[in-house]
Amino acid sequence: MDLSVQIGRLRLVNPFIAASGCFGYGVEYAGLLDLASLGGVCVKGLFLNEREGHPPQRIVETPAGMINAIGLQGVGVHRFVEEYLPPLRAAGATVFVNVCGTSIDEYAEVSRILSDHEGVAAIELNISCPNIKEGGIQFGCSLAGTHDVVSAVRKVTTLPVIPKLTPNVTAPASFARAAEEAGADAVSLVNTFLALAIDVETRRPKISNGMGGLSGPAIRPIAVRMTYECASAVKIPVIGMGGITSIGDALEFLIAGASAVQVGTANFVNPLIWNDLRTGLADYMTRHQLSSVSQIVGTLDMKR
Amino acid sequence: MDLSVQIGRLRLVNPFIAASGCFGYGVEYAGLLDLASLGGVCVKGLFLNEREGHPPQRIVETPAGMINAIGLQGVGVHRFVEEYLPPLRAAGATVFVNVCGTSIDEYAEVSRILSDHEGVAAIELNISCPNIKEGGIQFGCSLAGTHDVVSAVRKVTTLPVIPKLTPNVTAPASFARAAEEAGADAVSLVNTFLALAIDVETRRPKISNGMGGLSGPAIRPIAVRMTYECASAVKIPVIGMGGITSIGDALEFLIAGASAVQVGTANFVNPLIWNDLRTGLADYMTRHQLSSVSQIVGTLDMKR
Amino acid sequence: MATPDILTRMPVDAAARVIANTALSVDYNLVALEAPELAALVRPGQFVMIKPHEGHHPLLRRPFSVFELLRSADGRAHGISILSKRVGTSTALVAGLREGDVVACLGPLGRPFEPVEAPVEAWMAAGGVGLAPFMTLAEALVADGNPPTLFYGARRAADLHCADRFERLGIRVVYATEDGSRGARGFVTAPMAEAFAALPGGRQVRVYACGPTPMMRAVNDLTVARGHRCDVSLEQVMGCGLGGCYSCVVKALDEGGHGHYVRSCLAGPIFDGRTIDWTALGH
Amino acid sequence: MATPDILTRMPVDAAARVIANTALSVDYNLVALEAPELAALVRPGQFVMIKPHEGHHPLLRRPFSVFELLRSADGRAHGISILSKRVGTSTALVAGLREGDVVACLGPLGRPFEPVEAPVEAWMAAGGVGLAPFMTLAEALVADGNPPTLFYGARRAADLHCADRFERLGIRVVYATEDGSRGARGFVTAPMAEAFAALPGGRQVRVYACGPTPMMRAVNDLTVARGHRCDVSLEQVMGCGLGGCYSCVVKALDEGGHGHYVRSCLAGPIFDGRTIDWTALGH
Ligand SMILES: Cc1cc2nc3c(=O)[nH]c(=O)nc-3n(C[C@H](O)[C@H](O)[C@H](O)COP(=O)(O)OP(=O)(O)OC[C@H]3O[C@@H](n4cnc5c(N)ncnc54)[C@H](O)[C@@H]3O)c2cc1C
Ligand SMILES: Cc1cc2nc3c(=O)[nH]c(=O)nc-3n(C[C@H](O)[C@H](O)[C@H](O)COP(=O)(O)OP(=O)(O)OC[C@H]3O[C@@H](n4cnc5c(N)ncnc54)[C@H](O)[C@@H]3O)c2cc1C
Ligand SMILES: Cc1cc2nc3c(=O)[nH]c(=O)nc-3n(C[C@H](O)[C@H](O)[C@H](O)COP(=O)(O)O)c2cc1C
Ligand SMILES: Cc1cc2nc3c(=O)[nH]c(=O)nc-3n(C[C@H](O)[C@H](O)[C@H](O)COP(=O)(O)O)c2cc1C
Ligand code: FES
Ligand code: FES
Repeated sequence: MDLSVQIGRLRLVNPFIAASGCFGYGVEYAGLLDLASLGGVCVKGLFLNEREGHPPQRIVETPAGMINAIGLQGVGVHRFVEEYLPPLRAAGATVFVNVCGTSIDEYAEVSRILSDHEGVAAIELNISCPNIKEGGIQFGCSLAGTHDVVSAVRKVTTLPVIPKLTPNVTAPASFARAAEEAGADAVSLVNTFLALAIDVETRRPKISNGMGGLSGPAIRPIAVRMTYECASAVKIPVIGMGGITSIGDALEFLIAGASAVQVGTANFVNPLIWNDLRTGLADYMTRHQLSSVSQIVGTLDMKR
Repeated sequence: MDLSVQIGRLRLVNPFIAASGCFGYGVEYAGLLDLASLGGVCVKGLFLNEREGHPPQRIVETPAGMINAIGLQGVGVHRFVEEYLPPLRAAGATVFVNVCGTSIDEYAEVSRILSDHEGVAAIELNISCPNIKEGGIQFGCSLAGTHDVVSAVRKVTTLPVIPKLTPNVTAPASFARAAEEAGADAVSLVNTFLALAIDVETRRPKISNGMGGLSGPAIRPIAVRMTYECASAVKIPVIGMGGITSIGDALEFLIAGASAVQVGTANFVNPLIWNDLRTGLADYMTRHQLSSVSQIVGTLDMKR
Repeated sequence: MATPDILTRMPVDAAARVIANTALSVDYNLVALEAPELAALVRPGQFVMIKPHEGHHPLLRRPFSVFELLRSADGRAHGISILSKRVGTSTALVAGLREGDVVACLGPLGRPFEPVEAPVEAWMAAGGVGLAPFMTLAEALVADGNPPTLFYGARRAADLHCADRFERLGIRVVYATEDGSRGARGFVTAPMAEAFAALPGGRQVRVYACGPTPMMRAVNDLTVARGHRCDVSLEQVMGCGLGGCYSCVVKALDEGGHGHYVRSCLAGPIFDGRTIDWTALGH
Repeated sequence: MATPDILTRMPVDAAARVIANTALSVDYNLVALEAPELAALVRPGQFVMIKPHEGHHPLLRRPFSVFELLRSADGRAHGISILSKRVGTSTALVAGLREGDVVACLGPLGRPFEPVEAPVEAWMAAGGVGLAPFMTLAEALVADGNPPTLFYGARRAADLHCADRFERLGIRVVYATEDGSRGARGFVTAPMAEAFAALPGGRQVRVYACGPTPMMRAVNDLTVARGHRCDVSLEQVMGCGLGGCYSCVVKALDEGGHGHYVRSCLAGPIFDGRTIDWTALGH
C-alpha cells in the first residue's frame, strides 16, 4: 500500500512525523526502530548556540496530558550538524529541523547553516514555544512577527520552510495566512497550550519554570478544530498535531485537512506507535477502498 | 469553619458555585441535595425567549473531557422567573443567572427583567458560548463588544454583573480589564474551548452542530493559567472554573487568584461533589491553620 | 409546567458493591450490585447512572436499566442487577468488574413504565439488550394479576439471554431471531402482527418496547396502526441522567404536532410512541 | 560526543505477563513479569519503563529498576521482577496487578552499574525501595567473586523487605532503622562510618547508593570524604526513559566544575556522585 504524502515538493513515505522535542535528536531512537520508516523525524528545537534549558522539575502530568517547560535545552546548530546529522542521514531519516531564535537574524542564521548541509529535508520554524522568555512565541503571537520571521528565512534557504503555529491565539487561521503570504511552504500546528499546574500544599507551580506547555490527548479536540480552520484558510499544506495516540486520532487530523501529522507526547508512552499508525492507515484505506492518502485529506463533511 | 467568600458585595456561604449549563435550572437537583449548601447556583443560559437548541447528538466524550453543543436550549427569561425562580428561592439557593443575547439590547432586556424579581443574586453575562452563531462569543472575542455589553447591562441593573470570559482568545486578561473598566463587579472564566471531534468512519463531526465546546479536566491547566493571568490584571474578583473535579483542583484556582470557583462537568460525574468540596476545604484550612478562604486566594508564589 | 414533577425525584448515589458478575456470553454480562437504599426506590423501567472505575477514562457515567431487584428471604429488595452488553469503554469495564469491586451507582432515575391494568393486555417487545427494563415491569404486572407477553428478538438464538427468568414468572415468551435459529425468523414485529390478528375484537393492548431505534419505531408504527398505544424506552446519549446537561433530548410533539426537545432523562426514557418525532431521533 | 554511545542501546518493548504479584506490606509489592527477550539484555542497575494499564490515566509510563532476573532451571533469564513502593497512581495500579494481566514494559534502559573487581570492596547502600537496583549488581559481584556488603536502611523494621534474598547470595547485610527497631538506630551512614573506620589501611572501597536524595548525598559525602568513590542511582521524573523528552536532567559537573544538564535516562541513572551538582537536584 502506498502511504506516501506530498508536502509541497517534499515526498514523505508516510504522513507520520515525530514531533519536535518529543524524539530527542532522533538518534536516541535508532536502536529501537528504523528511522527511515517514519514520514519524518523533527528534531528538538535548535538555537545557534548551546542552551541549558530550565532547571528540573520540567514536566508534570495532568488529566490526559502533560505540561512541559524544558526551556529548549539543546546542543546548538553547529554541534547538531556535526554530531547528529551524519548518523541521522546514515539511518535514512527524513530530517525536519525545528529552528528557534531570539531574533529574526538568529532564525535566518540557523536556517542558513542548515541549508549548507546535506541531509536536512525541511525547516520547521518554532515561533510558538511558550516556555522561553525571549523570542519564539513573541513572533508567533503577532501577525507581523510571523510574517517577518518567515520572509527572512525564506530569503536564505531553498529548503521547505514550515512555520509552527501556536494555539494560544484567537484565530490561528490568520497566522496561517500570514505565513502563506510570507512564502511558507506549509504550516504546522499546534505547539503546546500555555498552562499552569499548582502544588496546593506548597502553593508553588509544580514545574520549576512556573508555566509550561500542555500537550497530549487532552488538547486534541482543540487542535483538530484549529487544523480544520487553518486548512480551510490556506492553500499550502498543513501539518497537524496535538494529542495523537492512535490511527483514529491521526485520521481526525487528516480528515480535518492535514496533509501529514506529527506525534509528540504519545511517542513517550508508546515509542513503537509508528508501526501501529502505518498498519492502521493501510487497514483504513483498504476498508474504505482508497489508493492514496490524499483521498482522505480535507474530506470532512461539515454539513448538518 | 467559616468557608464564606465575598464577591464584591455578595457574600457566598462557600466558594463553590454550580456552573451554568451543568446544573439545569437548579431545581432538578433539589431532590438530591440542599441547594442552600452551595455557594451559588448558576442556571442555564437564558435568552429573552424560549430556544430549542441544537439537534442531538449534543455531547461527545474526549480524553478527560467532553464537547458539548447544546445550543443554549432554554425556557427564556419569562418562564424562568415564573416557574423556576420561586422554587429556587424556596430552596434557599443563591441564584446566579447566566444571561445570553443575540444583541446588546437583548442582554440588557433580560438583565432588566431579572432585576425586577426577588431572588436573583447576580447576573453572569454569557459572552463566551462557542455554540451559537449569533451573539455570545462575537461579543466575548472583541474588547469593544465586551465593554459595550457590560456597560449596557450595568446601566439597567444594580445586581452584581459578572461577564463570563471565553478562553478562545490570545489574552483573556485584556478582556478582564475591558470588563472591569466597563463596570463589571467580577469576571468569571473559562467558558468552553472551541473544539471538534470527527467520526473517522463517516467523516462527519461526532456532534450534530459540527464544532462544540470542550470542558472537563482536560482543560484545567489552561484554565488555571488564564485565571492567574486575569486575577493578576484586575482588581475586581475573579471566579475561576474549568475541569474542577476535587478540592485539590478547586484550590489551584483559589491559589491562582480566584475568589470563588464554579464546577460544571464534574457535577455530571459526581452530583454530590459539593459535600466533598466543603469537607475538603475545611480540612485544608485546618491543616494550614487558615481561618478565612481569603487567606488562600491569590497566594501563588511564582518565584523560582 | 415541569417543575413540581422534577422536585419529587430523590435518587440515591450508592457506592454499590459487586455481589456477582456473570458472563452470559462474549458480550453480555449480568452484574449484581448491593444497594439497599437505591433498590427500595426503584419503579418499573427506571435506570441508574453507573461509573465502574476511578479516574477520567472515560469521564462520564453510563445509563443502565435496572434489570432485576435482588430480594432477601424476607422479600425486601437489597440490590439490583444490570444486564450489560459490551459496546465500548464503560461496558467493557462493567464486563471486567469482579466480586467486591465498588461502583458508583446513582438512581433510580427517569419516568417509570405505567403498568396497565386488566383487561388491557400488556405486551413487552424487547430487542437484544432492550430486554433490560422489562423484568421490573413484568414483576409489577404479575403482581397486579395482569401477566404480560414478552416478544423477544435478537440476531440469533445465542444472543437471547435470561428469558428463563421471565418464564419462571409465568410469562409467555415469543421469540424471533433474524437468522431463524429460535422462534420466528425475522423481527419481533412478525409474531406481534400475528398476535394482533388473533386478538379478540374490542380487546385493548398496551405495548411496551425497548431495543434498537428502528425496531422501536416499527413496533410503535405497527401498534398505533392497530389502534393501540406503545410506550417506548429511548436510549439517548446521557451526560448526567439528572436533567442537568440537556444532552439527552428527544423531539416530543405537543398537542398541535409541534416538536420540542425534552430531556429524556426526566420526561423519559419512557415515552408514548405517538408523541415522538421519530425522524428527528439521532440514531 | 554522546552519539555513538546512544546508538548502542537497543531496548525491547515487551508485553509482559504478570506471573505473580506478592504484597510484601501495605505499600510494597513484588511483581514477577514474563519477558524473556528483555530479561536477556539486562545489566546491573538498569531500569524499565512500565505502563500497568490501558488509557490515559495516568498518561505516561513509570520507571522501575529491574529487581531480580527470574531464571529457568537452565539458568536462562525468562523474566524480571520489580519491587514497587506505592506512592501514587501508577504504583497503586502496579499494586493491583493480578496474575495474567499484561503490562507494557520497555527496557532495559539506562547506564548500568560497573561492578568493581577485587581487591576493591563493594558496599551497597540502600534506603527503602532504593534496594531495587542492587540485586542485579549483587549477583554480578558475587559471580565475579567479589561479594558486596549491603547497608540497608528504612524507617522501621517492617519496611525492610527481601533482605533474605541477599543473605541467600551469601551477602552480609547491615541494617539501620530510624526507630532502632532493627540494626543501628538512625541512617545507614552511621554503620557505614563505622565500617570505614574499621577498614584496613590502603583498602579501596566502591560504594553504590540508591535511596532518597538526602540519603544518597550523605552517603556520597561520607564516602568521598574518606577518599573513595560513590556511584549513586538518581530518581528523576522521567517522561520517556529513552532520551526523547529532556525531562529527567540532572546537573552534572564537567572537569572544570561547570554544571550542565544531562539526561539521567541516558547518562544515568547511575552517576559518579562527585560529578553531580547536589544543590541543583530537584527534590
Ligand atoms: C435509559 C438508558 C438505559 C440503558 N440501559 C442499558 C442496559 O440496561 N444495558 C446496556 O447494556 N445498555 C443500556 N443502555 C445503553 C448504554 O448506556 C450504552 O451502551 C453505554 O452508554 C455505552 O457505553 P460505553 O462506554 O461502553 O460505549 P462508548 O465507548 O461510549 O461508545 C461505544 C459506541 O456506542 C455508541 N453509544 C454510546 N452510548 C450510546 C447510547 N446511549 N445509545 C446508542 N449508542 C451509544 C457510541 O456512539 C459508540 O459508537 C441504556 C441507555 C439508556 C439511555
Ligand atoms: C531510574 C528509576 C528507577 C526507579 N525504580 C523504582 C523501583 O524499583 N521501585 C519503585 O517503587 N520506584 C522506583 N522509582 C520511582 C518510581 O518511578 C516512582 O515512584 C513512580 O514514578 C511514581 O509513580 P506514581 O504514578 O505512583 O506516582 P505519582 O502519582 O506520579 O506521584 C506521586 C508522588 O510521588 C512523586 N514522584 C513521582 N515520581 C517521582 C520520582 N521519580 N521521584 C520522586 N518522587 C516522585 C510525585 O511528585 C508525587 O508527589 C524509580 C525511579 C527512577 C527514575
Ligand atoms: C517535552 C516536550 C518538548 C517539546 N519541545 C518542542 C520543541 O523543542 N520545539 C517545538 O516546536 N515543539 C516542542 N514541543 C511541542 C510538540 O512538538 C508538539 O507540538 C506538542 O507537544 C503537541 O503534540 P502532542 O500532543 O502530540 O505532544 C514539545 C513538546 C513536549 C511534550
Ligand atoms: C453541557 C454544558 C452546557 C453548558 N452550558 C452553558 C451555558 O448555558 N452558559 C454558560 O455560560 N456556560 C455553559 N457551559 C460552560 C460551563 O459553565 C463551564 O464554563 C465549562 O464547562 C468549564 O467548566 P467545567 O470544566 O467544570 O465544565 C456549559 C458546559 C457544558 C458542559
Ligand atoms: S442526561 Fe443530562 S439532562 Fe438528561
Ligand atoms: S526521560 Fe525522557 S529524556 Fe530522559
